[in-house]
Amino acid sequence: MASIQDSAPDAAHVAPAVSTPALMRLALVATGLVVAFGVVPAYATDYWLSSIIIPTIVMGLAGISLNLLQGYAGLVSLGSAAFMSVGVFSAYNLILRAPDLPLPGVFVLAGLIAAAVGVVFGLPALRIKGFYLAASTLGAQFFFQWLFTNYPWFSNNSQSLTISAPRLEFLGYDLQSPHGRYLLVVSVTALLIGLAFLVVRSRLGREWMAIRDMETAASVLGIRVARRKLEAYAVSSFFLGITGVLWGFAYLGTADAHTYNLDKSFQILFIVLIGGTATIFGNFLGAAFIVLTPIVLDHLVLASNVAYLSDQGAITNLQRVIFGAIIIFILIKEPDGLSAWIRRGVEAIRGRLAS
Amino acid sequence: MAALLELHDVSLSFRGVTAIDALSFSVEQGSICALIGPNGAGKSSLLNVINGVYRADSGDIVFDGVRFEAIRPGKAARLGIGRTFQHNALFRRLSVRENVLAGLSRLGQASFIETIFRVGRDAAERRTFAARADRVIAFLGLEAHRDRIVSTLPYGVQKRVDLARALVSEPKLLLLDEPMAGMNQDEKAEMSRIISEVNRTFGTTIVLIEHDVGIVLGLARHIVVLDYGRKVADGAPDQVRDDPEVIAAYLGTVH
Amino acid sequence: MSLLSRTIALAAGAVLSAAVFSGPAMAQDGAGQQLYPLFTYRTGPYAPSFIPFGAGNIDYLRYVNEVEGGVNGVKILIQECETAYTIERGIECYERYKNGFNGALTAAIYPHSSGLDVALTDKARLDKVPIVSPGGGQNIATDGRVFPYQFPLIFDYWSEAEIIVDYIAGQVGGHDKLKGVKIATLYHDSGYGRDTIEPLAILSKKYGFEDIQIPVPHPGEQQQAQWQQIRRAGADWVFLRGWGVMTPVAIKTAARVGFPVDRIIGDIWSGSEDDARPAGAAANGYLAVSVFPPGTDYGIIRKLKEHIVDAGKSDLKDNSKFGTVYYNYGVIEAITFVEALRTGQARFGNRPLTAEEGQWALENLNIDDKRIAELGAEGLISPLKTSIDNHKGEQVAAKIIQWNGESWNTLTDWLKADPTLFADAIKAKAAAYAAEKGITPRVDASN
Amino acid sequence: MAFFLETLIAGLFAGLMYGLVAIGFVLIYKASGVFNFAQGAMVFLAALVFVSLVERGIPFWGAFALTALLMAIVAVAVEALVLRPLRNRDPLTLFMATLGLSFVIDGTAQFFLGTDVHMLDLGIDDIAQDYGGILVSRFDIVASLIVIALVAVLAAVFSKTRMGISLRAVADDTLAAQSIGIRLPVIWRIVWSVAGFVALVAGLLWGARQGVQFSLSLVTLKALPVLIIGGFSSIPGAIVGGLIVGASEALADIYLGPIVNGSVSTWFAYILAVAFLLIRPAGLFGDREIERV
Repeated sequence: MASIQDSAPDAAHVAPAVSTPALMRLALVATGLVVAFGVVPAYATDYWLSSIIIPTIVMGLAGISLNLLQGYAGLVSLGSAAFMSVGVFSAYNLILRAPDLPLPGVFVLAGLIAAAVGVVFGLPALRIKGFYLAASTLGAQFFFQWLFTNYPWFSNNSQSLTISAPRLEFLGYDLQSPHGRYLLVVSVTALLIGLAFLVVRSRLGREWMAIRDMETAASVLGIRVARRKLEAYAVSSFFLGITGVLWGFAYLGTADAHTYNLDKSFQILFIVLIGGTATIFGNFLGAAFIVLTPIVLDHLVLASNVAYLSDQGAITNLQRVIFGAIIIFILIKEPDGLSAWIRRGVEAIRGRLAS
Repeated sequence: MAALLELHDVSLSFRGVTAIDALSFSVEQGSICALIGPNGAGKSSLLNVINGVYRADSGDIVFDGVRFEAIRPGKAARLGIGRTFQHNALFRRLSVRENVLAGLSRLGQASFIETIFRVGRDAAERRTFAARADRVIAFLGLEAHRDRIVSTLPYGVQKRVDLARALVSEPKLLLLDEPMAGMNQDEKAEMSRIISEVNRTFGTTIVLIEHDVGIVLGLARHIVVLDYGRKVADGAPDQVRDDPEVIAAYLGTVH
Repeated sequence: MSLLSRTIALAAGAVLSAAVFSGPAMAQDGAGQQLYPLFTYRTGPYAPSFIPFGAGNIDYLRYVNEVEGGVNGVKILIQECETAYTIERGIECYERYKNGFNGALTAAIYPHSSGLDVALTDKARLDKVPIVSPGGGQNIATDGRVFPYQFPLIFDYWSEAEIIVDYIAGQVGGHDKLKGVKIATLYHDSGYGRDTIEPLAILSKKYGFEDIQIPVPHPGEQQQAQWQQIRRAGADWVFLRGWGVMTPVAIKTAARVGFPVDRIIGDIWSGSEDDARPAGAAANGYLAVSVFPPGTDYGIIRKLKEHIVDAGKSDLKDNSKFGTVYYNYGVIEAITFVEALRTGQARFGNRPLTAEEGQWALENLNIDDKRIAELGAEGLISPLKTSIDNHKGEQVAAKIIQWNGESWNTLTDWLKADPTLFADAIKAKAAAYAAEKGITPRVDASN
Repeated sequence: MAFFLETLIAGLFAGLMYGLVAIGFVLIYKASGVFNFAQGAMVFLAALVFVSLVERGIPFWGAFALTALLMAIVAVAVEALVLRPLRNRDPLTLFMATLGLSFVIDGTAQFFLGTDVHMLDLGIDDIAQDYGGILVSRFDIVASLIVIALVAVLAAVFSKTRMGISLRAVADDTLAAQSIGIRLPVIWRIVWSVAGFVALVAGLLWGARQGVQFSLSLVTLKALPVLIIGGFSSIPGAIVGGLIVGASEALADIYLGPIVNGSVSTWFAYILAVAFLLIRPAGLFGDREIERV
């Protein structure tokens, strides 16, 4: 019996070691790193760092986390914020109760705890599909808000059930200033983006996408669907857990159960939607949209002085209307998200350059 | 030659409607067996029972010496049952190559961590998987489409990708659900040639569903005729062609 | 997508981003003025309480600007920033205005949200910007040695618990009669709601009343089970620590299970017109604690009516909100700001104060009875004296008010909490916080 | 025992109210195949418009009719601006569109009508009455009768009229229904209007209880577990699911709450729903779909 395995690989199909796209990709990564670690910290003001850049990056990371689950593995979650809260409360208690643990260890452990919780709440995925899964994840959302409210142990019996960020230090560097917090956020994010690419380009990522596109066919091919789904919840929750720590410690400086409420979960859902499913960098676009839109609208109202013509409350409600309308508009006109715009734009430019 | 697959009194119904009624037959190692019958005869359901997508109400199946009443699709795959689909069931947002690679999933040994960080068994696995995928892609003449997203490909090509995906892990038994549906005569002849070649080259046992009786008679060594979930006839092409009941129930009518 | 629509989208994007950068520059020049960044939440579930509250703030500051010519000549520049009651947007507002605006200086920031108050603790310490939360601050921040930049002015929930117990004692004929009395606390299940568990346990031990604690999950639109528990436990009084929709639902549900409404005493956040009115007739006789007494019969409120409301300069759209609990709360808050400015100007000169000067001023506030009389705020506020030791005010006091179906009647004068009762417990908590965060408490050297 | 019964009865009454909200979801799910997150916003909109009309001196039934008309207009607008452009898209996209829609609806409502808390008096006393040692509120009884009447009318309409039969056909197989000449846009407009009407009734009953304000729109979150238990596509399922959630939530709060030192009703319904899902994935009354490959 002949076998495919026996025959030598066809040399023609082995790609050259370094191709032009690979070089370009390398150049992009290098540029990205220079901008992230050099240009931004050198030029951004405290205001931009603390209230726009840091939240955008962290929310983008949250988008990546959900996108791994939803965009790549095709699973639903309406409880992303709950896993973020598991991360931040874990990290807080780790720092409190194991003060010798270095900061990277805290992040990884917090992520792992969130991952374990993610697996538990992902278990129903083995029996149920599609929108029904929303119930389980929504259950997680309410359960953890309740847990962290109901058991003050998690917040070290703080009076307001709020935890405040511990001193952030790494190798003796103080990360308290906006620049320090920015560097922490951007370093962790860079590492996690790298990890995300490793995951989605691995066999695991391929099998997730196979399950997403056609679950029955995937199982017929021998893909371990149940295990892969749980792994998707684990990986996504790992990311979310770390994102939660960054949100609480590096951005807000505080966290309580309410910080990670359903609205936050919905925001993350919108980020994936706006940025585009099954993308990595698109999430930052989505996050920028979520973070900037209310600020821009607020400025517009202030600048145009319409506040004096009409009731300010009415105008802020108008913002809500505009925001909802934009979401519907994007869903109708650009189902692949804003990153599809950019991709098309880049292709158009490339096409023009080529001709 | 020994039988690779045996079905004993397999029955299946949906919400009280019988789809398969106490069906028994066997398929010899290395043969090509065709299931024919009118729409709704239970052909696809039968394939779904064999590889575990549906669970039979009663009866049992012996595959390669393993007896089971019900099996999970993944287990069936790992036993060596491959499958293509009547309707497009490709991973539509993946490339041809990724689809074919996904077909190798049942052979994956590397653990979660090894896979993500590309260490341990993963490195060797990547190499052999890539080689095997490329071989099958070449074998089915899909090189030109290798990195295209499958949903952008013409229908006939997609059917071949489906076959490549099922074939790449070298199953012992390949279930083909209407592999030539929607094709013109030239495409059918080409697909028919490919199926024969797969059977000859790899010794793969094949069970296929096909409506074009002309093609079936030329391709299969063994034909099972179904009607309303029951077996009407079972035997070599010549035998079946001359069976009066088959002529009455099926061959006589134009499809 | 067509070229046209893409162009439109691009143009819209350009206009929006241009607005971000040019927005502040288009506004008026603020040099020589004192900035009052007004953190608003005119959207979301809590918007109804903000609207009169914000109006009270704005109206008083407009009065100071237009009638009194500013604070010793220094005009106050109000800049609104919408937080929608979320911490994220609150932080953006804080970052936007912490260093002033167009030359106008920031002396203090009133975050108008307990959650935001906590979130800003570390940032404010780093930036040296005072964070002021009248009625809604962190109780442990009373200790100004550990929390130099937090000012939980006027009130806290531990004192509130004590005032309630004192009031009930008065009703049953003295503290010695409290033994065996059952006081149920129905609380919003949150940090805010849980805050009174500890003081009531201490008080229960001290006086021998039975302390029953029953949580209501947010938002509290269903309370049948909780009220059945209250009835089954045979509670004599209910201390209602509600928030938002929880309060009217509680009052209505009490009626449904037959609990007398005049034995329910609402928390300060359960004691506005919008808490009682939606409950309809069921609320007639409902009691509440009031630190921001409603009504229009105060000198300063009358002046606001004359110079601002009747002159059409009020921020209120609906004048029926004038003199309500939240309106008066806004006025009181604005008074604390203006009085802090006066205090600071007395030391640093009649000019806009910096945040550091604002911190000193807030730490040396002394609004005594004489000053209250000058302000025309007799009965509206009780004396407020802060120090490095006490960022809340040395004497916490509240009134009890009763809903008559239309408006609130004031039942009592200021009921004063015993400043010593919980002082040590709070100090200990602040010390524990300092230890956890590695903060060295300040030494009292300035006074 | 009497206390147990009283808790149970109160829970069942609350459950009926959940069921009422859930019916609106079921209707839209049957017609459009989407969990309409904006249903809560519609409840809020209906109640706010109604109460604003009444406050401006319009009599009860006039305000009721005007609000119902407005809900129909909303339905037509939703069909034209949201559903039609999103036809044939996956359920998650539709769900997110309804999330956006909920922002638009409650934002618009508050933009025009303000954010004040309004009292809504339907003229039904909400005070306890003693029935054999068990306290029951008259309001609950009247509200339940209204819910039952509404369910009866809806059931009759959907089983007897052509419209109802068309709706069932759409729910069973959208493509097949279209091929036999059922006009989907018409069905959508009608069903969303009816859902708007149900939202109005729910808004009045809930609004009378807790006042008309923004948090009315949060009833959506209570409806999801009800729907999962009852099945997304069954009106009786919505009612039974509501009763189960209402009763078990009330009992859990009383008997489980003290053990875990807090109220469990925020998440209990969800855990219950997940448990149901594991046992009966399509809910009590829902149809299980057969996978075709």
